[in-house]
Amino acid sequence: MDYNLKSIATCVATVAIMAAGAASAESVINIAGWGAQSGPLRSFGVNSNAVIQAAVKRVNEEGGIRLADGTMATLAYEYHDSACNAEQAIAVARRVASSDVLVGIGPTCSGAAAAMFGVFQKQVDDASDTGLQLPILTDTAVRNGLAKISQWTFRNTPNEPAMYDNLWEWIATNQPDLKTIYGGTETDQGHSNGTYSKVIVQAAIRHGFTWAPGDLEGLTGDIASGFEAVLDSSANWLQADTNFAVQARAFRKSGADVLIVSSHPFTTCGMLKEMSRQRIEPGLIVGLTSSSSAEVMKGCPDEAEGMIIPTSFAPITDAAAEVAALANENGGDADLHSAAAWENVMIIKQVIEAVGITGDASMVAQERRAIRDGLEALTETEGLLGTITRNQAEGEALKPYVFVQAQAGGWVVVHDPR
Amino acid sequence: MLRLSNLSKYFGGVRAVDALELNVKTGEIFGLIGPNGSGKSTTVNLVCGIFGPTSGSIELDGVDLKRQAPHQRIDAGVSRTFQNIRLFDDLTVWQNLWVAWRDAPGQEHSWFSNWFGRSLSRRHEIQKLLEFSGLGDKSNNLAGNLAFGEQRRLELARAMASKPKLILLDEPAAGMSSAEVTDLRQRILTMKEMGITVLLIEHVMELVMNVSDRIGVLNFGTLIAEGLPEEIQNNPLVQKAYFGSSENTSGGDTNAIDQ
Amino acid sequence: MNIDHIDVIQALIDGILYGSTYALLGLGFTLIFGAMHKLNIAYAASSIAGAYVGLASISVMAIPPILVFFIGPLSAGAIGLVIYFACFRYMPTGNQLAPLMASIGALFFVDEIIIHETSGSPLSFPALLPDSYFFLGQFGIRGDLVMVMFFSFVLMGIVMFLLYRTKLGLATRATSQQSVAALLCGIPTHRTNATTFVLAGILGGFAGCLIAAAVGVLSPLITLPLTIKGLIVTVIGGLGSIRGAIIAGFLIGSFENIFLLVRGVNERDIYVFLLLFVFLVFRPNGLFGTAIDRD
Amino acid sequence: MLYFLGIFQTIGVHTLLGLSAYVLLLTGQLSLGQVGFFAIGAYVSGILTVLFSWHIFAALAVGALVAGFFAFLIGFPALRVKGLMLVVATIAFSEIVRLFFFNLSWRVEVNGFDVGPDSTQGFREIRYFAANGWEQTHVVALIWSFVILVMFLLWWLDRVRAGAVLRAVGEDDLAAQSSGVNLTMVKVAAMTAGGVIAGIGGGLFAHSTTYVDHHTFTILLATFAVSYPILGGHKNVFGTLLAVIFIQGFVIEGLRFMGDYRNIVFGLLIILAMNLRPQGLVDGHFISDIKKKLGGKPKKDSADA
Repeated sequence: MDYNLKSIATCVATVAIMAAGAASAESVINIAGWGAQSGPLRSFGVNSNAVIQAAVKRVNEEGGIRLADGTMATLAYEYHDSACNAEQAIAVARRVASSDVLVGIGPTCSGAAAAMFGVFQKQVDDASDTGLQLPILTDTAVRNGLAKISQWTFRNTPNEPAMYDNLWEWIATNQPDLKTIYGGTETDQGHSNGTYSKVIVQAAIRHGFTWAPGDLEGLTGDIASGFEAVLDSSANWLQADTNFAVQARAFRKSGADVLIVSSHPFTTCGMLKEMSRQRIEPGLIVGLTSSSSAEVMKGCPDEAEGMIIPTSFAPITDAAAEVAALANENGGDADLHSAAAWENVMIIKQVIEAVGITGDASMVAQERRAIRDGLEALTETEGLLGTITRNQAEGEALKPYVFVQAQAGGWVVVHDPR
Repeated sequence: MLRLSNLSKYFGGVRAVDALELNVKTGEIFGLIGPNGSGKSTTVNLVCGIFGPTSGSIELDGVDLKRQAPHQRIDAGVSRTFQNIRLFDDLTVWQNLWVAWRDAPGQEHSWFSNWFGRSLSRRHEIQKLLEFSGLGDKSNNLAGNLAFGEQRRLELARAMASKPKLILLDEPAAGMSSAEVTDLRQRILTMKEMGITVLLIEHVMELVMNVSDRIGVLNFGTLIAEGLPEEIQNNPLVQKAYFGSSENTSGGDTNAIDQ
Repeated sequence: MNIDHIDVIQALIDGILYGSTYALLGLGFTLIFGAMHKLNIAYAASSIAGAYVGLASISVMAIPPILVFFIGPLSAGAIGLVIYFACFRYMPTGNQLAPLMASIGALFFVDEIIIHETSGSPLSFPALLPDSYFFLGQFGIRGDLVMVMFFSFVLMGIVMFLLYRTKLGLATRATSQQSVAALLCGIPTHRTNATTFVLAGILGGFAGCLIAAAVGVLSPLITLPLTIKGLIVTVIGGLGSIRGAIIAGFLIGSFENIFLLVRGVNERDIYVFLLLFVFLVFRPNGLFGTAIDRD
Repeated sequence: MLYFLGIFQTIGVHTLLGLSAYVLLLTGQLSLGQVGFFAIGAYVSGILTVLFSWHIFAALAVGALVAGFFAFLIGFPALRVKGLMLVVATIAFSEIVRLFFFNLSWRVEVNGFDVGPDSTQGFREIRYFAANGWEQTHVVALIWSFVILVMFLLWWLDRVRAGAVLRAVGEDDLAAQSSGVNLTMVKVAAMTAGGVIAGIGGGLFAHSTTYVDHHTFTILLATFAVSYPILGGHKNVFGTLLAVIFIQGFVIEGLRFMGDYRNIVFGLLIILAMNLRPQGLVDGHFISDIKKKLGGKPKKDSADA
């Protein structure tokens, strides 16, 4: 026993020395990712991690990242579990900020992101603000308007106002017989609720659809107009609800041509199943971006049939298909959330090479600042589905998107506006 | 001192105490006996305010206790022990008394020092009471770790810590050896000498008959006899209640609080 | 939306039918509490875990989906036994807090295992009676929930039979009322308690499967809300009262549906909790509970 | 370093939350409602600093008082229920509070930005510390001065009669009542004190995380709140602190190297701890051992649990 332990220890030490020797020969650029790897939203973190892992591997296979002096550095990353919890996300952010990591990707949950972004410096160069100074490029947390909390935080998440605007325009053109809309959302989920009541419904009104139960006060086509009236008039549920009888009946009663189910996979499936039980067959069902994932197909492939969702990811380009395959190899799924992580790693590589980084651990603060400025200077980047333009006043992205429809247990692209 | 008139307590359909009339005189030791389930413990609980009576009145020195909360009755001068010992097991012996302590008239602490003072002067007085109870060297022990007899003495001491005028002893000799009963008898007599009125509920006849000034017999919640110990001993009604009709154990619920 | 009396009656029907799933859960909580006077917080989680095991076995092995309703309860019974040994068996008798805390740990553990295995992804669960929606006049009725309701009465009957007509039930009730005395009378209290846990576990696993089948989707998101629902039902029904749990399940189900209809989902649960609060203050022993300040 | 300062903040805030449950546990009341008072403290003090630009101390004080006031009100109906019934009643209370804040939307324009609680979207940018140039060390100092103050007061409480009375009520409220203890007063006072402590903790939490929403204050956090004193043992105020360090410092942050398995181990460790030390980590033996090690004379027999 003693002997074994000793030999293992020797072996470990040798490997460590060798690894250290190898590492010192070339420089390393550290990045970090974090998101929920525990708790009910674990799939976000698992997927994000799987994609980042593949992207980092790809960068290194292609030679790594070019530093200011022209040498190549390896990209190293570590993924942390923030459990969809504000305190843990902040703890990880602080932990990462006190290491020599240059840029972070995450977190996955909007609530955790809203808290975490708050501990960052709001405006750069504001010496009186003691917030953290580390550039963040978020992949998954999609709730509206988060990146503007700090000038250090950027997001590469789908732009829902643009996507839904285009979706309704497309529906109005292609299915002119659909006139009225009605729907519901999980009100206790910030993203579902906000997107539904401030974005989706208004975009439909803008394109000539009418609210089935009758016109609502204050509801014009403008973003967020009359959102309280929309919520009051809709048939809503909560994100852990299990009984949808009353809501489905309200859907039926509304007699709307298009029904909107703005929620995450679990209740989307619950609601769709109840609708199918009550044999509600609308002209069309529109879903929330986040439900265009594999999870809906695990939960209710039959009932989701025909539902249309705009999404910023589908394996329709070679690059996108490759990322999807790589993510699967790493035990995750590439979807509209996690695929952004691939783009983020590539954006980080692009920015680092553009601004010129030494990789010197003593210059972490300056180099973080340089990368932040580089991120802010970006106007366009190449994404998996094409060019991503950026709205840097808000720190947000305008990503290309497609409309997918659930067909025979999978997502099929039905319209590609790129 | 204590006057119960027309006192009744019903649990559902069970008449645990039924139109009870009882008068305990100042300075006496009044023994209350009766078969199991005759309403003795319920009577104690009524006097202490654990239960509210269904009807009737409870007066202490002419003051109606009925509307007073249990802790206010302690202030009025009534305290008690329990049939099954109920000490604060995880507190030390002297803390058990500290919780129940009431300062003697004229020596009250201020509100603040009553609650938040460490009060060494009280410690001295409490120690005296402990010495009296034969627990002088145990003051820092946890109450739960005491021997059975010591726990009985501590409960007695705790009942005395609030400086009562009237003490209700609910079967204090239950489970005691005869030596311990003799000791208990001595303590009860000492209480009487100190001017405390005692209402003694007891099964152990050796104790009741030797220590009581007067005795009342309870059956089916009413007093069936009252008198000097010798009179009670020879009362045929009592003998019948105890031995003749033992199958009539009504009101299993009446001892609820002590189970 | 205009609400007419048809909507109200329909919501009541839906609520009562769905309430039968709460009733089943409350039954298990009350059984354990009745037997041990201790609270097993991990109960709803282990019920759902049973449903997961059932689902996993039918998707791994090529067996008919209906078997999920046998495998699920049995595995939940096994989980119940493990929880009994891990959280209750070796705890000091008088200590209420330690087993409670341990069962909280078990709740986290069970939940996290499920999450770890499924990545928290919702999974489709076989329906009990697919396409069994029928109409009674103007009112729509879910056939599968009628079935659940039927089961809840049957299980109530079985539990009552076990408790009041069998030797095991006698032992359970004796242990619950005076565990020391029961021990002295030669009743093996530990084995009795373990049996109760297994029974309650089987019951819970069955409830978990029925709930999952009623929703059609299984997700770890529902364990905490179901725990709370189960507790509310247990308390309103009266601790340890079997028929109380069943009736309270229907009551809560219909109550929340009416308030969902009338006041909307954001306020629905506020009224449910207010109802609970009113119950606790004005009828602290619940609908059918016996006074608990005996000890 | 920054990381550890952050962990100290978390530990401090959770210690306050745990101590608020500890006070109630002393009187034998197991409350899952502490998170409700915590939420009240968080929202009230956050609203005061963000919407009304109050100073942090004033905001914390008002937050604590409002939380204490609600605790006082809840104390009376809570008297009527015990044990499991109290657990469920307090769950009901904290859920009602949570749902209230879930429905609360109060948006005000301050310096050109819309701020304030925005129902489901949460209450963002409670950035008093960072915006006013507080370093992390200052925040840690602020949080810990409250922790030390509260711990000192509770430690001192165990040395005066009020503490013995609280524990007597916790052991046997009927016997305490029959020893002249005013149960209503004691239980309501404990509830109020618990509310004030949770309120301070909530205020500090909101400002240290900069964001709160109704998901923050679920039954899960309520469970954590009671877990600390139960896991730590309520013999001694330091048990709660030790339990918070164990859970927040060791199990949550310290086990990060276990990656995926961290949260699974979490539950197992709690089960294990309760089986090994059912009286809590800091039980009687632990205290007497420490006293012996410190060379002091352990009170004879007194620490034997």
